[in-house]
Amino acid sequence: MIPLSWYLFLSAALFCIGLYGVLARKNAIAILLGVELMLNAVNINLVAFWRYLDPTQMGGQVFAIIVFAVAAAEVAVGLSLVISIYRTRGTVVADELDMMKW
Amino acid sequence: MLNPWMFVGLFLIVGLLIPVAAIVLSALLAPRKPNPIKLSTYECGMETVGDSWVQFKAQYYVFALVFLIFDVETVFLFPWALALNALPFFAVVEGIVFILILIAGLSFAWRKGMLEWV
Amino acid sequence: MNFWTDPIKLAFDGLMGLFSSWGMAADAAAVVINLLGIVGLISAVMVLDILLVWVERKVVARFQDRLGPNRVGPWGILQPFPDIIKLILKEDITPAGADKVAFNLAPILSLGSVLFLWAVVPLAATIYGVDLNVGLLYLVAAGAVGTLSIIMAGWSSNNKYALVGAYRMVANMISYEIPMVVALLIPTMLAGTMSIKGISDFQLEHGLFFFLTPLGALLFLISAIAELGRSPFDLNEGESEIVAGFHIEYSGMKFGLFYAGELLHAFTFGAFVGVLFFGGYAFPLPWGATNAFVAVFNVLFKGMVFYWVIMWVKYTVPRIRIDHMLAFNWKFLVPVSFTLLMVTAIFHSLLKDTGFWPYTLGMFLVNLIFGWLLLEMLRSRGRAEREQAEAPSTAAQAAHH
Amino acid sequence: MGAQILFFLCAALILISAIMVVTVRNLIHAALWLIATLFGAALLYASLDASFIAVVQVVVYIGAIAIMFIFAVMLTRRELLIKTDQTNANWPLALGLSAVMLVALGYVIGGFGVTLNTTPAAIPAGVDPLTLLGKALLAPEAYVLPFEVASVLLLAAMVGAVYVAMNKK
Repeated sequence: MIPLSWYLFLSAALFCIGLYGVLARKNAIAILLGVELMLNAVNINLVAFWRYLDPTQMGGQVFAIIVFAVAAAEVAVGLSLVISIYRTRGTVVADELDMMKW
Repeated sequence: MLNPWMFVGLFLIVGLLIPVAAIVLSALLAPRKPNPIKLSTYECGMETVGDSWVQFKAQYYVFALVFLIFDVETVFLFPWALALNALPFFAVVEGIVFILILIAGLSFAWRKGMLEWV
Repeated sequence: MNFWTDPIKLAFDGLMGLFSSWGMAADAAAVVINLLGIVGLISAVMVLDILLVWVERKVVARFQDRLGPNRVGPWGILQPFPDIIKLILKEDITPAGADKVAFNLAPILSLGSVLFLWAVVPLAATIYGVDLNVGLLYLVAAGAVGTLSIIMAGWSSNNKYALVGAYRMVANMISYEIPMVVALLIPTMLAGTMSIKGISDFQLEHGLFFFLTPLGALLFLISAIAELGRSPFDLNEGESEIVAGFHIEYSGMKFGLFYAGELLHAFTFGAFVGVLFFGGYAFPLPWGATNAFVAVFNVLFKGMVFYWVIMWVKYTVPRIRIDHMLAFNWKFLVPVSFTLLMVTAIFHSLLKDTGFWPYTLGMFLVNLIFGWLLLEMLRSRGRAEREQAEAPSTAAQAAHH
Repeated sequence: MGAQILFFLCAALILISAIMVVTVRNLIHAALWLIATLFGAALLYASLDASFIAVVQVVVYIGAIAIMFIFAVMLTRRELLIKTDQTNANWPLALGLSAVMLVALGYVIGGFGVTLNTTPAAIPAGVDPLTLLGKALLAPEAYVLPFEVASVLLLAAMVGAVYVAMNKK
């Protein structure tokens, strides 16, 4: 059978890939894609723990569902911000958005 | 019997392989004589101007946004509908509160004129 | 174990015996037999699909006072076969500048997303692909794959018309997904299960869901038509503005896959209306509950009936404009569907313990009153708008005289 | 054995497509690779008997979130035409940080050692996790508050997003 730690390693790897995407990407939309990967890593953890610890306690699945809601909210607001910025500044490169330096 | 999800997995594989087989069969049997005119983009005989990345109406995006929120919320209603028979009437009230919050969002979007196609 | 009640089990046991006599492990044999079953089911569905091409052409011809295909075979029923041979032998053109992988993947996913649905259709008490406990959401998930295939096709074609067509189609599909999901919530609530087979079986004992929620069935049918992108919601293929829509650059077999997918999708949704709201496999012929062959006939018959209804709508109603399409969904269907869901939830909880007749009649009555109120509201609203529209012109006329 | 092969296939699908998401240049391709990642995760959930989470993953992520991403990329298309690098100047630092993070997480998880289960817990006969989920989401002593708050969160997100996206100078 598959030990629980395999799922944890998988989710850790996915989280780190997402982190790299968030830190290294120029485009704001690509940064949001990285955030999605990180949220999914969290969900894999939650579901694996639910299954391996006590499937009659639904906490893991409920939290996974809340993460879906958070991901949807994050995408909705994040992408709207990106589009709004694109309209006013004509760019979605995160590095060029430095108006609030001080 | 097989685990239902194993069955679904097999079904997905076969369901994708059949269209692939159709395309492969066609690729093996059909002629292939490309030329630049044939491969050009079909735009009613006009010369194609620029690339196809036309800027489309932001309204599509706004509708997708409203859809995203509603999709997530209606999907959350499935466990509610499922467990309704086994729960007291209070559960119905909880679900209705949930739906009313949803409808409040819809009426906000309506008021703001987001649902207009301008 | 009877041949008439459970032919699948009989075939399964027979093959199992055969394979184990060859020395195959039981697990591996089960997988192989299931695989054979899947291939059999999908092949049957594809044969049905080929037949649908003929049905569609023949019916549209009758609607338009033509004869339709009538040369190849009796009543032209063999016409689809030359069509298929033609599609296979046609040159397949991938336009320059297309994104090759996405371009080729799109038609595969498009037909695949429809074929996936047949995994959960209960054809009889004993003949079904799989009894998923989240069957209804699986249906919605397969629809999501279909949406994805359309946006992939539109984007990868490198054609402005294709892109615009894909946007319209996707806006249409995602908008009408909301009322469809709500319409699916109602049978879930009534039966207390999301499994499609469970809902089908439930109606065997408790009566057709059509009588409990006629408006829900209507809502599902309307949003299914929209989801299919069929007229009056076929904005993706306005010939005068965007030519053929998202599949404009597809030719040969790939176009054929989109076409086959669309027809099969319509029939499949027809079958789902039958299964979810009209008693599954045991209606209209009640022997369907025990006889597997009658049951399959029942399901396919109802699928054909509702497919015919969808075609009837398609060839009668003109195309609507995109702003009307979106307004009809978001300003009418979505609020109505949520209100209907709340009303159904309240009355279902109040009435469910009152016995069969009070429950059924009560639910039906509630739906009737709801529908009547809705029509009254629409009528008064329509009158108000008409008066508003006519008022300035009459004033202007009066001033003129 | 079969379950392990399945796990490795899913893991390979998830990780390879995740790497493509963060490295590929064309953002539409990145979004399509994201869909592959999410689908792999859905397969994983299905193999963990979390049917509801698996289908919701497909419906919400692939059917809605991925579509939103593709729409947003198309709206901001000018950036796509730039054929320059899509990574910023800090990418080696980011890579190093992620690698350190991975090693640290791996160390922590490895440190759990024997305290982690090696086999899934048994689901008691006659218990349907799906019904339990519905009851847990609605029971006042369990998760009814998060359930309603999620609805309010989504409402707030919609109001905010609409306000930001619609604002016309």
